[in-house]
Amino acid sequence: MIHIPDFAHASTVQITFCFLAFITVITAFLAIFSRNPIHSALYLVISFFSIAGHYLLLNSQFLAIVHVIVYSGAIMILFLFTIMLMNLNKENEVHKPRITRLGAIVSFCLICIVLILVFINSKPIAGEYIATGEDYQSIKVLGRVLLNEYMVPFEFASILLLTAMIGVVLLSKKEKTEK
Amino acid sequence: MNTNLALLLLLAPFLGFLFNIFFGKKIGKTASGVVGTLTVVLSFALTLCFFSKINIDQQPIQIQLFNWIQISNFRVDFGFLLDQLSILWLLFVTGIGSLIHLYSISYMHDDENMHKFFAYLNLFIFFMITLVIGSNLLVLFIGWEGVGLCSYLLIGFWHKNQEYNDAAKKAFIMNRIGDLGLLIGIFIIGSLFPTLDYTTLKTAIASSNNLDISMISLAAFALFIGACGKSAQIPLYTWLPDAMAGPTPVSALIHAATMVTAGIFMITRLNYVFDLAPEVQNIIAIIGAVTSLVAATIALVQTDIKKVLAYSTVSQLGLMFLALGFGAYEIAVFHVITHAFFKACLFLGSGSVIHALHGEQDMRRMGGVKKVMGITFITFLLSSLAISGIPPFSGFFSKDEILMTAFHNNIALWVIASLASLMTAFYMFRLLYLTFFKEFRGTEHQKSHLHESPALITFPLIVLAILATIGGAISLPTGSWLNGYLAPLFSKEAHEAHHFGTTEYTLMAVAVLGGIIGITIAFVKYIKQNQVPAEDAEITGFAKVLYNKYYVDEIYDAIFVKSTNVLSRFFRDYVETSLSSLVFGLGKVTNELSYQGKKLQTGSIGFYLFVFVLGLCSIVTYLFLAQ
Amino acid sequence: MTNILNEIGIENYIFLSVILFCIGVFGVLYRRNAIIVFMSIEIMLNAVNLLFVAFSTYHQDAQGQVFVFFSMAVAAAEVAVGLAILVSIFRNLGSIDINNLKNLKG
Amino acid sequence: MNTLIAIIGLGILCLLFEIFDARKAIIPIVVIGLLAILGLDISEYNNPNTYYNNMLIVGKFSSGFSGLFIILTIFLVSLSHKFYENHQTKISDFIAIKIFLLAGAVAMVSFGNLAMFFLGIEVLSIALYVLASSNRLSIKSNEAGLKYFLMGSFASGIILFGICLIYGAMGSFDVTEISELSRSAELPIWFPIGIVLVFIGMLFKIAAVPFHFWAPDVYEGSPALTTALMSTLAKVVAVATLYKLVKTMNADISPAFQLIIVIVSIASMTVGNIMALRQVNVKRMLAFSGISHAGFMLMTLLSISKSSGTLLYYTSAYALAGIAAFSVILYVCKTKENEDITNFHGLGKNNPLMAAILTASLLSMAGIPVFGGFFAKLFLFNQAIQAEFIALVIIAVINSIISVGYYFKLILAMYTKEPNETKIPTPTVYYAVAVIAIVLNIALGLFPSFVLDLL
Amino acid sequence: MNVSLLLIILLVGAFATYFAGDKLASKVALLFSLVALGTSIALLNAYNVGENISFFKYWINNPSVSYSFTADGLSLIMLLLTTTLTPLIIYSSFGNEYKNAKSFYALILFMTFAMSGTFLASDGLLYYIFWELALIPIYFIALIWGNGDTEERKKAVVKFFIYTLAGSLFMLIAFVYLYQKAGSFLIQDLHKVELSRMEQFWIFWAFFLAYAIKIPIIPFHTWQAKVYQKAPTVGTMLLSGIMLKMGLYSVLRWQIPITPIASKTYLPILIGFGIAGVIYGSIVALRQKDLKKLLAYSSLAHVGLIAAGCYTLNIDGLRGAVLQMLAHGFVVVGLFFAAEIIYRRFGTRTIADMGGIRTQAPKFASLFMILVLASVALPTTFNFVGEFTVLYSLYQINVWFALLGGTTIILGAYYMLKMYQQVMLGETNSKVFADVNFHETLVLVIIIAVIFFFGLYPRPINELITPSLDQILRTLNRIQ
Repeated sequence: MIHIPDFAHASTVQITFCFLAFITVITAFLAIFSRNPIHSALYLVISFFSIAGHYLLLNSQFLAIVHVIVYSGAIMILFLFTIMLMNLNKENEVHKPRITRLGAIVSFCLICIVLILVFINSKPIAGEYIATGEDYQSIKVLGRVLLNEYMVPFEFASILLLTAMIGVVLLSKKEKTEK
Repeated sequence: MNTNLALLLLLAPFLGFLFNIFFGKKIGKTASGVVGTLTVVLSFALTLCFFSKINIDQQPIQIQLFNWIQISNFRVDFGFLLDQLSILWLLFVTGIGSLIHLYSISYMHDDENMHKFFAYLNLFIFFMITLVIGSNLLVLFIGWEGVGLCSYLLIGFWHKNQEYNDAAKKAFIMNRIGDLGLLIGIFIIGSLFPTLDYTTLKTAIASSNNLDISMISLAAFALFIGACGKSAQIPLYTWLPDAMAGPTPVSALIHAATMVTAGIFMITRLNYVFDLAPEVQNIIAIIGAVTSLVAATIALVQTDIKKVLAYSTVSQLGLMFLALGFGAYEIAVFHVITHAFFKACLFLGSGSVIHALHGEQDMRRMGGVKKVMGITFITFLLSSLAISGIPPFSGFFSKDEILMTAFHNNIALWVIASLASLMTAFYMFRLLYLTFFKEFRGTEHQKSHLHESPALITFPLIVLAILATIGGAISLPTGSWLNGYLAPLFSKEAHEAHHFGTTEYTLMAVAVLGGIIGITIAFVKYIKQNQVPAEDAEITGFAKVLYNKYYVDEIYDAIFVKSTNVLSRFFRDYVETSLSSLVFGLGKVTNELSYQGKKLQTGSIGFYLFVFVLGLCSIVTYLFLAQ
Repeated sequence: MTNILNEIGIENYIFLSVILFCIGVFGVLYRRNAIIVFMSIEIMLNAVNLLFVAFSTYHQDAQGQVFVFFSMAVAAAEVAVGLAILVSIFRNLGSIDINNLKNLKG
Repeated sequence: MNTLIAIIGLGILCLLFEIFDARKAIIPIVVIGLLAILGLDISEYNNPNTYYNNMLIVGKFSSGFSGLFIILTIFLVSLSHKFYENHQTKISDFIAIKIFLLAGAVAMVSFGNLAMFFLGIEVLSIALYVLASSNRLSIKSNEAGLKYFLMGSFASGIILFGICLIYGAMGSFDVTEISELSRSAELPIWFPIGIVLVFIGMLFKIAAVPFHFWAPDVYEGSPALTTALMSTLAKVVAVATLYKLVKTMNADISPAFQLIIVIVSIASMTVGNIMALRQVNVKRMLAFSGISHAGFMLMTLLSISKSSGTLLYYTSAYALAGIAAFSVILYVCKTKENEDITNFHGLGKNNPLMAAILTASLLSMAGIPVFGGFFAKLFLFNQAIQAEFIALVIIAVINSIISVGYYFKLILAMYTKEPNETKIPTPTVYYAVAVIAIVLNIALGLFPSFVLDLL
Repeated sequence: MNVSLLLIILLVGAFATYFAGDKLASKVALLFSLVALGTSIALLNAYNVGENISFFKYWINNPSVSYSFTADGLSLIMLLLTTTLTPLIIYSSFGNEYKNAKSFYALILFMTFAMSGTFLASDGLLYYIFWELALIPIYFIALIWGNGDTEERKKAVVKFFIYTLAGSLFMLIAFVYLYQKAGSFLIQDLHKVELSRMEQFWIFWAFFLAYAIKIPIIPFHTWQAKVYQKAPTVGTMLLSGIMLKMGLYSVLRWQIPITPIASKTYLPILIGFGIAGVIYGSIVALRQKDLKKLLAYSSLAHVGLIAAGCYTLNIDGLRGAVLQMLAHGFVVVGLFFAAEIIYRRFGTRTIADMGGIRTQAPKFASLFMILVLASVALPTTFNFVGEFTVLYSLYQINVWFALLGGTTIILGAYYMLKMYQQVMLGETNSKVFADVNFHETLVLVIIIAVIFFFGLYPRPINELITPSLDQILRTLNRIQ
């Protein structure tokens, strides 16, 4: 069952979790609702930072750093550049027709309710969470796993990036007109 | 030897047919006519040969050729049975056939397709022989349908005239209605006694002790329907008068002397079957009597010379069925023979007149041809006397026997038959008076060309007239050669010559008196009072009903033809289209669905994802929440 | 060392993740600005990443975190390609409103 | 494994050719290289093995399907030469992307770990997004690319979420481990939900109803060669992967899940076929036809333990017919603005051979005997009936009948209409690809055992 | 020597014809069809001396399918019908000019190939494949070389194709289902399968749908008239002369023996369908304006009777049906050819535009008359033998069936003679009608000779087919 954190007796961890969760959800919402794309992007950055906070809370520092670098540092900058490039930092977006928005809200509620209900319906995880005490998320371990066990996917991810790269070049390269 | 002779007898006309079809046009009209005639004469000669043979040893000749149709429980062979009955029939079929062929050489000489005419006539003779000498019902059926075909071809001989073609078609189809009955009869017989062979069938019936009488009655009834079709009995008689569209020799041969008697032949052939079904016999008798009366009444007022004769034929056939109905097969056969003589003679005589008048058939346009056409007149008179039942002409004997049998069995039917006889005498002499006596009423042109027919036409007339006169001799009341000759065919001891007492003589007198009364009325009306039948429009009252043949054709047309056509049109225009649109409709519905479905494909990503999410939710809900 | 989930509970992470995921879905459906739609997709991916890390802790297993790297790589690649497409559209149409993209339908 | 490495090597080689300015040689070399790789793949067929901590499982299934993918790629690459005539500078990029796409495809059918699966599907998808919008100046192509991209990423998100839940339940990404664990009774509900989410994501990829909406739009908007790739290779890859996923991870499918499959299958067939009836654009029509075929292919999931041969057969027959059809479409619409059915008018008179090939491939898709498509359907029905899904088979049959309606629309247009213009010369390569593909299709029909018994 | 030789000859012939080019195509096709005829006669001989002429080779392992061709009397007679009619049909087309003749004749031979395969196959799936294959050539023949308005023709032909395909796909399901039960598609194994009543009923109706559409039995006949009308005469001949027989043959070979209980249960209903077809077809034929459509409906009526015969499940019905199939095959080809002869001269198929031909073309008139008479089953024609036997078998079931079925005698005569009267008789037509030439005469004379020969002496056919039919009935009655 869902257990509402008992704020009166909540531990620091719990309070932090709630706080971060709140920030994450709210900023995510704001990112979607704000009419100015730049604002959206900035809200999203905050949201990503709070997710990084979650990672830290879960004690995976490396991932948190990477997350910040990749998302806030790379992806969101890319977004911002594009927005600037297209000169979209105006609040000129006409809202979708009401029926579409209604549909969006309905489907949001629906999928939310359905998924949450499914998880609520499931039997709760009984007992203590295992804690082996082993190190499993330090850079060292992660590096080992990534480059030993997950060597092939790791290499394959490079193909993915290569493909994306070629693709992007393909899409943006101006053709040399023959002759 | 017998086989070869019989085959020659059968095939001679067929070879004539083939010859005339392929070479007839090349060798010229007369030659083709001669070939056609000779082949039939050859058959006649061979028949005589067989006749003499059977008279000597009394044994029927059976010939098996080859296996034809194989049915689960019996098989049908091509085979011939030459017994007393078939040879008798052959005699007058080929005999009269030869005469009529001869007649036709002259009669049809003006027609460009004379070779075809002879080919068809030969083919007819071939099929008629097949019908008669077949050893089983299915071979009979070949002939039965074959003569129907020839009748069709010959009625529609002048095929440029669609009315004639209609008549031909009508004849064929009405015959086919009967044929269906015959087939059903054949089926029943075939499944009851697994055989169709006459001889085997006869022994099977004789030896069997638990016969399914009801089925046999049904078979007999079905066979009788077949006979009705071919022999023009109520309700299938209307084709015969229409069949007069064909050339007159055809009417004489097919529609008077031979083909129409096939029904009587068949019933006589299967007498042992009909004897087991007395109810059917009653029906036959009643139908026969009624037909004879109805046809006679119609004949009273007809003005077309051939129509009168046609109805007369129907009426006479009715009398024969009356006899059959009483089980007096030999009497029916006797009347068939005498009728063949006098009716053929009458038809040919009328043909002679028509020929002289260049195709005029309406008696109102005739009259007084006696003066130029002496031979025709005399032969016609003799035949008319024969048909009217005036002694000592042949018709008297045969008709009298029928009436006598009727009197002994059923007074009511006797009254009907007597009335019909009386009317026969009247209309025949009406015909005679209107045609041959008084002044000529036709055009001047016709009058100037009036002439006696050539010898080729008068010779058959004379022969037939003689036969019509003396033909009664074969079965005199005092001692019947015919009865003796046919005796082996019938299981029960044939109706012994009636003991001649007062009743018989009285009856005879009544019949003769009836004939004389009929003649007298005709005489008074058409000679004394010099009446001429009114023009079509002026006919009123009951006469109009009679003149229009009780409107039977119209009724049939309305009930069967029209309704079939309406049904056909309904099927064509509505059922077909709706069935078709039902199938097309499925396609249309799918197409419409497709058209509506296209609207769903809005092109909007939002909508697509909305459906995606809905799909996801419903699957998850079904799997994890609804269980 | 105790498992941090003892205090928070894996369910809460799941719920958070689900809600975040759904917000992403909502964003995709709700907005017509393609860039924001991209961002929403990023939110969805991040929701999953969060859950991966939570499960990784739950199982005390590094693989989940390794998977997050892949997921990030994928996200980066997708964004790159997506933005390239978007730029190309913007060049052609002068707008990135996905509601204008209804030429293909029916 | 070697196959995958060789493919990637070939892709990189292809890029190198660009650097050395040997564009003319790219396509021949790639075709030859792919043929060699096909040989390599065949050699792996009899050596089932796992590589790198179970990351890749090479076996009959994977090498069988890989072989099919390679053959399809050979065709598609051969067609590229003419198609990209006017984009000579980009040809190495196009070819390289296609080869990497093939690599992704091979990874997808031979994955032993969900990471490989996910990366494979992403390589495939990203390559497709690029290819779909590769005609940069065409608004339609852009729109297709964006639609595909947005929806595809959305689906990727779903798949990723599913994978995450599976991991949450199992603590592992290794399919063999997952498969073993899934037999134990105590499972958190995350696992089935995860499976279902991945399943739904894959349904999107194979364009099954109700996740199919993207397909017609994207097929129509994309350049014809990309459409050919999507409707043949991509679809086949997705189906094969879905099959493998369901098979390896969830040995016994619950009746409820079967019902879902049945419903999706029926819906795909019906919607696909009905919607195809009124289409004017041939590519769009084939997209809907592809949706209906996806429905048919889903039927294999109902008797999952023994239907891999049937699936390989069905996909081969379908894809070969598709290749043949698309090479004709490419030929016909080369100089046209769109792929409307009017462009096909009078093809029977102008170019009887091409018309005959298109007819044959459409007949194959409709399931008329002697062509591979018939046997494919037959084997499918056979197995479905064996698994006692007669109602489904009956609906499938009714759908086959409907499908004849639109396939024949095209045939009718070719044979009964008068040609709009004079004959245009046919590049030999179109002939060659079309003929070889259709001959292979007929050969499949005549010797079905050859493919059917592979797996 | 085995039956596969014949199939190979026909297939090779089809290709050879295609490659022979437009000019030679018709002659090459004729040559190959004659060779096929010769081969089938040789096969008949071999069969009669007891040689094994069947062919068996494994094809697909799983599901187990094999190239299995067996020829018993029934198959052989159908094969002979096919190979006799094909040269006739090809020869009959010599008076016409077809564009792209090589494809046209190649398709004809290919269709013959497929139909022969259907008659010979003894593996259910193989049979089904041939069954479907036969559909494709006729589709193109009708579509491309047909006559009349293109749009309407398209509609009719596509409807025909989809409709027949729809029916046969259900048969495919039935076969697949049977395969599950029997583990084999071979007919002898299918005969051994024990099916429950329910299963039999479903399978029976699945088969019925396929055959009822193909034969066609009302109310599944709606494709027929239009297609007959729109197809080129050669196509119509192939359809009516041979292809319909595929359906009837299949009833005997596949449907009845596999589902004995269902066949017996539904016997009256099926005979009712057949007889309804007889009456309905005849009545609709009465008022047709198009000669080919009229003949199509007459065909519907005749085939209804044959179907009724097939479903009587007694030896007479079966035998009669087979005889009638052969007879109808020849007669209907002759009649359609007669229609074509008129079309060649008058350029019309509308009955109202005809009439008065007999005076101009006496030879043609006679030949046509004989065909008409054969069609109405005049005794001594082949049709009579069949019709009599079938009607007798119907009588064995019920006298009413015989009576109603027998109305064909009356109605058939009515519409055929009416047609003949309107087409041939009456005042001489103002348009010139040249009498039949040598080619045309030869075709018609051969047909007529066959009709009369077997009308008088059907015994060889009887002896050939009876053992096979007995075998079918034995299989049928294996469960009492």
